[in-house]
Amino acid sequence: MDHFDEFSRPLEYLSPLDKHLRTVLRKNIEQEVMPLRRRYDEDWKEHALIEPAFDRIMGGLGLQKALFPQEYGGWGLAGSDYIFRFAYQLCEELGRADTGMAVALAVTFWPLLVIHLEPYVNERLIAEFAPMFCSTNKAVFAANAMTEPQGGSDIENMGLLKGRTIRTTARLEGDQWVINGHKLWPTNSGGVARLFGVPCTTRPGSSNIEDFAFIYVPADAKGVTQGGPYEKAGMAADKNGDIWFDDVRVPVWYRAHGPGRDAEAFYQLISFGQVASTAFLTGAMMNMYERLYEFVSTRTYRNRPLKENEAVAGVIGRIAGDIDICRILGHEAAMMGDRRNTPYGLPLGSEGLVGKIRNIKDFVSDRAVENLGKAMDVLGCYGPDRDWDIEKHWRDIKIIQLWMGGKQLCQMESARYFFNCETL
Amino acid sequence: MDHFDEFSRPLEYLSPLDKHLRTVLRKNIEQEVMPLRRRYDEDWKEHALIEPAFDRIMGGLGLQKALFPQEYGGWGLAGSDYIFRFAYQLCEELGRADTGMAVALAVTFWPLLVIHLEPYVNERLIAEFAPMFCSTNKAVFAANAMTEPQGGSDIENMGLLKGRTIRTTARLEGDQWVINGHKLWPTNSGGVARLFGVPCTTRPGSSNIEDFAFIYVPADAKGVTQGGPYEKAGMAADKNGDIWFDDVRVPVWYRAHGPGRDAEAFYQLISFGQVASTAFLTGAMMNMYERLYEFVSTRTYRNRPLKENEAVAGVIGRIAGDIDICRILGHEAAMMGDRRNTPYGLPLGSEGLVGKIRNIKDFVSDRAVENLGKAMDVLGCYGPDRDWDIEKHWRDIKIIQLWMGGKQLCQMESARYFFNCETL
Amino acid sequence: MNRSLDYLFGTAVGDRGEDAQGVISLVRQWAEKEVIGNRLDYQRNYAVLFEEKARVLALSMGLQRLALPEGQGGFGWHDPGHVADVAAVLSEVGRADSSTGVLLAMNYALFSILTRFSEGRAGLVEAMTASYLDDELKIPSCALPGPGSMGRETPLYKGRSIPALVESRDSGPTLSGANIRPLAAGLRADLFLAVCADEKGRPCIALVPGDKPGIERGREVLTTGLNALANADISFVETEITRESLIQEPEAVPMLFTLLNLFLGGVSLGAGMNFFEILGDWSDSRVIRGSGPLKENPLCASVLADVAEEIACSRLLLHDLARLVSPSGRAWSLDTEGQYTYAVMIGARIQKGIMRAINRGMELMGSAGYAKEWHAEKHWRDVKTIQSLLCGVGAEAPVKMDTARCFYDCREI
Amino acid sequence: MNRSLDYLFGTAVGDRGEDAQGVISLVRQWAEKEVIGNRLDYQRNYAVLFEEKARVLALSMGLQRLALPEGQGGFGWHDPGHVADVAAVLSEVGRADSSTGVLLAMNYALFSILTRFSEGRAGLVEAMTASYLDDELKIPSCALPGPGSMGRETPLYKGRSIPALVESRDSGPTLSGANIRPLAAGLRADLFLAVCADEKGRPCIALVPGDKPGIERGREVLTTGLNALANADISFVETEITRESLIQEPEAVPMLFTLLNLFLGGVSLGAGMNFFEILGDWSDSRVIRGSGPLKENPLCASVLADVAEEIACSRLLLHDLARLVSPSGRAWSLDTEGQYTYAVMIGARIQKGIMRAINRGMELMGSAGYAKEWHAEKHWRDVKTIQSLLCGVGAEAPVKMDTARCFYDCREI
Repeated sequence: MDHFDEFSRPLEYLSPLDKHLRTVLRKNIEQEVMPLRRRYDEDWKEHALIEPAFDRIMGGLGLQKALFPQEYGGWGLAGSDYIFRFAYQLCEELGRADTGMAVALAVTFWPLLVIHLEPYVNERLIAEFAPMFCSTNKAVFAANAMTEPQGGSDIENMGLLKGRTIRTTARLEGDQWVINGHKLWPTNSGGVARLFGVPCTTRPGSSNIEDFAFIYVPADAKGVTQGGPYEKAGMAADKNGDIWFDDVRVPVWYRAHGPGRDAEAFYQLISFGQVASTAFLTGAMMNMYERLYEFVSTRTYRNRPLKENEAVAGVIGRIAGDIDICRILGHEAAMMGDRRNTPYGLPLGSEGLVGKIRNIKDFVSDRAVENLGKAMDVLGCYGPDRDWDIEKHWRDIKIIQLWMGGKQLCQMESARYFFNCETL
Repeated sequence: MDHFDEFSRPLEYLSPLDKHLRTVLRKNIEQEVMPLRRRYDEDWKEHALIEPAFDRIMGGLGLQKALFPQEYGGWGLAGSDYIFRFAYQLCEELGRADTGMAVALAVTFWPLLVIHLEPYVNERLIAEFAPMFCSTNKAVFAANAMTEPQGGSDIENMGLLKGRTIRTTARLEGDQWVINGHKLWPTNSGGVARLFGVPCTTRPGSSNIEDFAFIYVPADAKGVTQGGPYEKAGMAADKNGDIWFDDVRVPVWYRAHGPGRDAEAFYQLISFGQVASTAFLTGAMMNMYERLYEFVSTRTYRNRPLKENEAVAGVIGRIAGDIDICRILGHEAAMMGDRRNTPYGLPLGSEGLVGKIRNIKDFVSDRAVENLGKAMDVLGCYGPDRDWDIEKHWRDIKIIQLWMGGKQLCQMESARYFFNCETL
Repeated sequence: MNRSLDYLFGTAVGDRGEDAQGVISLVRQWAEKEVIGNRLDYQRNYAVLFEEKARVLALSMGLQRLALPEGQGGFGWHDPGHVADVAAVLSEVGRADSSTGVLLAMNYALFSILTRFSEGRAGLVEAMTASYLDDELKIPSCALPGPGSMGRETPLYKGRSIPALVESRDSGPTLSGANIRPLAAGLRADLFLAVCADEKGRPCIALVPGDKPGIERGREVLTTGLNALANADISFVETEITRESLIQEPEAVPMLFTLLNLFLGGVSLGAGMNFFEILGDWSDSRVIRGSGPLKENPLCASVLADVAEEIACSRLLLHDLARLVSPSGRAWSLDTEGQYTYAVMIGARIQKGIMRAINRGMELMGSAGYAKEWHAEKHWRDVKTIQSLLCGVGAEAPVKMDTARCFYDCREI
Repeated sequence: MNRSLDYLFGTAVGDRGEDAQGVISLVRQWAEKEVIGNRLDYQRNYAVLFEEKARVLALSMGLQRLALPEGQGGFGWHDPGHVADVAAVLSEVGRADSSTGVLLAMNYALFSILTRFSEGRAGLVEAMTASYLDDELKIPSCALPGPGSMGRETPLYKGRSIPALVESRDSGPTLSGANIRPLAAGLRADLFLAVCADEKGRPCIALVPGDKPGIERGREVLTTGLNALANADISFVETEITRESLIQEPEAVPMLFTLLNLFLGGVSLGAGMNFFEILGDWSDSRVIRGSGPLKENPLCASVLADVAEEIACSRLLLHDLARLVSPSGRAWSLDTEGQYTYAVMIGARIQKGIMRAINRGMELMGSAGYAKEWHAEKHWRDVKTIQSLLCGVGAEAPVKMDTARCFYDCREI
């Protein structure tokens, strides 16, 4: 194999943008991110090194505008039939360099998708938020303030819990929503985001999906308090912290779509997030392959290159083989999302699509955790050395396995689909 | 999920025949094979129950003619751009019922492909062999007499060994090839096949690919002796035995293509065999799912259906999830084969295609061995019970992991590709 | 091989008495001479030769008497002090034939339990012992809690359905239960150790002679392995048993699980060790790439290493488990529940380890591993069968629940 | 938790002397009081507090003297009879902080080897002992055979490249080798245990004081874990050492591997046990689905069970390994090669087991497992670092080759 891009992809699926975007993005990443990423860990709090890279990629290249319609200065991709595949390729390329940056960008799309994806389009909010993202060269972030202190994955477990456990409340007063609650851990919190999408309940304790509300809250609204970023094992480019909403008031039209439809539109995010997750992971693994390739070609066992020893080849062959498989599956997952509008596709919110995509994400996560760990071991005493980049990916990607409900929710949602379980 | 057919497939890849063929085949299999398969184990030597099913499916439905051009009474599929996908769907459907039957049918295609696949077409031999397969309602089998006693996987390791270890010799005498040698274990040996494809060497010990010859030998030629079938752990519908060639004479034109081209055409078989293998395995796993579904829905733990217990759901969800993944990968592998004629595809004999498909086959084999074993454990004391069919598949499919060079050759060929190893 | 099995896998000679060493040597001779030396015959004529060789071992060589009380003509290996030795003996048997091993394992579990709860059962113990001293191959069969069926609520043993119920009647305890699947040997069993629930739902063990009125046997079940121990579903239709035959002591059922995990671990380990030997022979004689022996190829060598490692570690863990259960070797003090938990946890791990070893080794043997001729495949089928039987139902899930309950104080799982 | 760690994971009290029990209790108090009780401080101010707490343990409490010869002021735990106790002590240290554990493990390996090969080295042993009795935290650093580099052929230790060469000169043995990566602590080490090859290519161990002329240290290497033990590449530029400091006895290098696998197994096990406790606290307090605690969800319980099982089995195997190495507890008699093979095989398995336990447990803890606040992630990084270091190079491949060589007589791999 001559290049990491030869890892398999379903070639018939590639989106029109694929080649061009990869070229531009890759060049920028190799200039702006790769040379500095080994120093990102110490930059977790300040983002002094990280911010300029974000500005270049999100603002400079304009990726943060990609969803918005062209009439608002965006690229109009939310309306294309390849938005999932676009997101996949973007996240894979970015993930190759730094999964933290990748998730910060992808999550900026996240709350915006709730008002962009047919048939859940909210023109008024699009028009309102477009300038924030489209009329600047600086990076602008959004965040999805989902998780609450009392139960990590519960909110995403919509299929079963239907929002029953949400404690963040939205109360209608006149033409304003009044929001109270405490969220934690969202990507792009810790002071980064300018706009929050906030899943909340209009009737605490209710299992009626109509009482679920998705409301936008500008980060500078009165009553929004953000804590500083958490210190983590890795993923320094992604800040996470606490957010408190204390009688925060936003206009009534900041609710995405209204009773029932909010939950439907929000639920679509889950699969988008899972597809992006597989892309982060595959990108990181592809970079691991590049670094591993160098190591096994230049370091020896029995005075011959490591890769020429059959036993070592067995180990690294399995690692590369898994990457090949994960990339195929990631593209297939993206295609499942893009098939939603075809007569033969599954709707984004269907149990089938959610279950299948969760399954793929779960699988790819496990492969990534396993193979990055194994690659560290191939490097032996150089495995824990930051200069080889593999340990960075190993630390960074572990959280991808854990987020969005983690392994166990993936397992439950796929089991529920495949075996028609009723009480899981 | 309402039906096992909902396991994911790249829907854009489905061949034109897909729906119709699956319907017809499935109906026949459910009538002719499923009801009797639990008694196949005892029928391993006689094939008294198995033969009529073969007659129905291969002769009656005419599947054995599929490769031959229409002018010879065939279906002309070898010339289509979906022969790999056709083979995949066929083998998956059959594998669901009985992987032994599936391999007997697929291997009948095997030696015939050497003279059918562009650009390696031998019109004279096609015309000569067509009547044998196309003008009967009885099942007619071919076999690929590859493996030799001294080194199981060596012949398939063409990339490295280039035929050096082959001991079966072909000597030209006048207008006849004289063949001598000892082969063992081919599918459809043990007295079943009417036609053998025989990889042999025109110069023993040579590593020159020009000295590799692929020669057809009718089973009733003088000097061909077949041993009885071996007794095996499973896969009773596939007979395997020894074949001795003792000064066997065939016409000079029974050599497939001549020096150099024989090896190229033969090498194409490897990937075809691997794609078929993934299909057998996926088919068997899909049937395992059906049976498992019944068990976990009707049997209990803590007096609730097994599938409603989260811990059990975690286990069976992973099993089903793996099937979903394997089916995607199997279709992708088939598509890799069918892409060979497109500008963007890899040639069948290329290191890339061979390595990637071997990797997928290796992966799917491991999943099948693991998951069928796990499914037996889910059934507990019913796991080893033939009535649940799962143990049958578990026994049957183990050989699929082992054949065609087994795991280790898969690992080496994929490592060789991914890491450009030179001495493996 | 240059190094002996005893060197490579250690026989813990230091811990073992001379008696034990003697029995082990004896059984090893039986295994080598009667079975391993005649594999092809044994395979081709399995049903007949199994019976013949098992009789030699159990009757002529006296292994049927191993766990019988000493005072009554047995060897007295029924007490917890002997569990390590019993497991070691069963390993030697398992090297030759797992069915024979499972048969003896059920026998030894039976007498271990019977003598442990002998108080008030002197008559029963004596009668049972006497019958096992006969010159007749005895076939006990265990029926454990396992899968339940939808619509039929049953009492539970740690989540597993208890298949039979016992009622106290004036005439004595009466057993009922339909279509119960024993572990093995149900078709010809002359005694069932059936776990059943009393009126309060408490698990207990009923010892039911196979010829009791009210026992119905279904047709023979065709199975993956352990083929010599023909199985069949059994139903108890108001089967009366004596009061002595009902073991209601709360420790009885956990102890049965503990012993079966330990003993069947021994059997599977033995099968794994013989597979190790078969693979060793094969990798010595097989050539790869027309040059050196297969074992000198590093990738093949790493598969061989996997096999060796799984077997070596399984053996160490089996020995550890025996020490945990045995008061003499006890590493630390565990109560019945602790012992039970370690037994099911390590038991499952040993079965998984041996299965992995065989599955990996077969990869190297290719079709030779699959042909009956090389005997590898029989070990593969037999151990897989034992593994599935020990799971109970739901794969390892119930064992995981047991483990979590003990280690993390879970209460509702 | 209702049950104590000692109950759940057994401390093999029966096998252990009172001395050992005393030291273990002492270290446990240190771990609880100095580190575990002050996790947040310890994390935020790691470099400083590590040093402070390590000094308390090593100097005030005397752990630095544990493996020093008894007659010279040490506790005398350098002999094979003490390896189980040493591993147990290191587990207690590892519960608190792996870096401290690794530091002591290298110290104990050093003195075990030094005293084992003390013949003709009385002066060296005495001097080294004296220096370790000082009130100064000593930092030894091991450099093992590992990856070689293309174009630079080196002598091999079982396939692994030996990074340094030693020449006999008139002035004494002289060491050369460039850019050698030690296991840990290379930056500040005051003594290197460097595996080197003599003129005939035979592996030996050179003990090189850190302040010797001719030692060059590279820049600090930033690493995944063991962050307190700042590492750096070292080069020996014609470094002269005394004849006594060169240990050429053929058993020395296998013994070093054996001890490191055992001792670092102990450290990682300790980290795993503390992770077990952290996870226990977490799964008690965390609610799932707005109702019961997480641990009562069967899927979560099965993850908890995996964690418990991996740790329990790793602990048993570690104890088994110690018995195999120790003449007193020896289960059966293995020569140096046999001990070496079991050590690297079980050593790798223990590291893998603990990593699996932590990785699985983190799945349950979600982001809490990833935040520094909960300390789980530190164990994860530290143990992963130890695992990678012990691999040497090529992941487990070299260990597999060692295993196949011993169990299947492979010669060329």
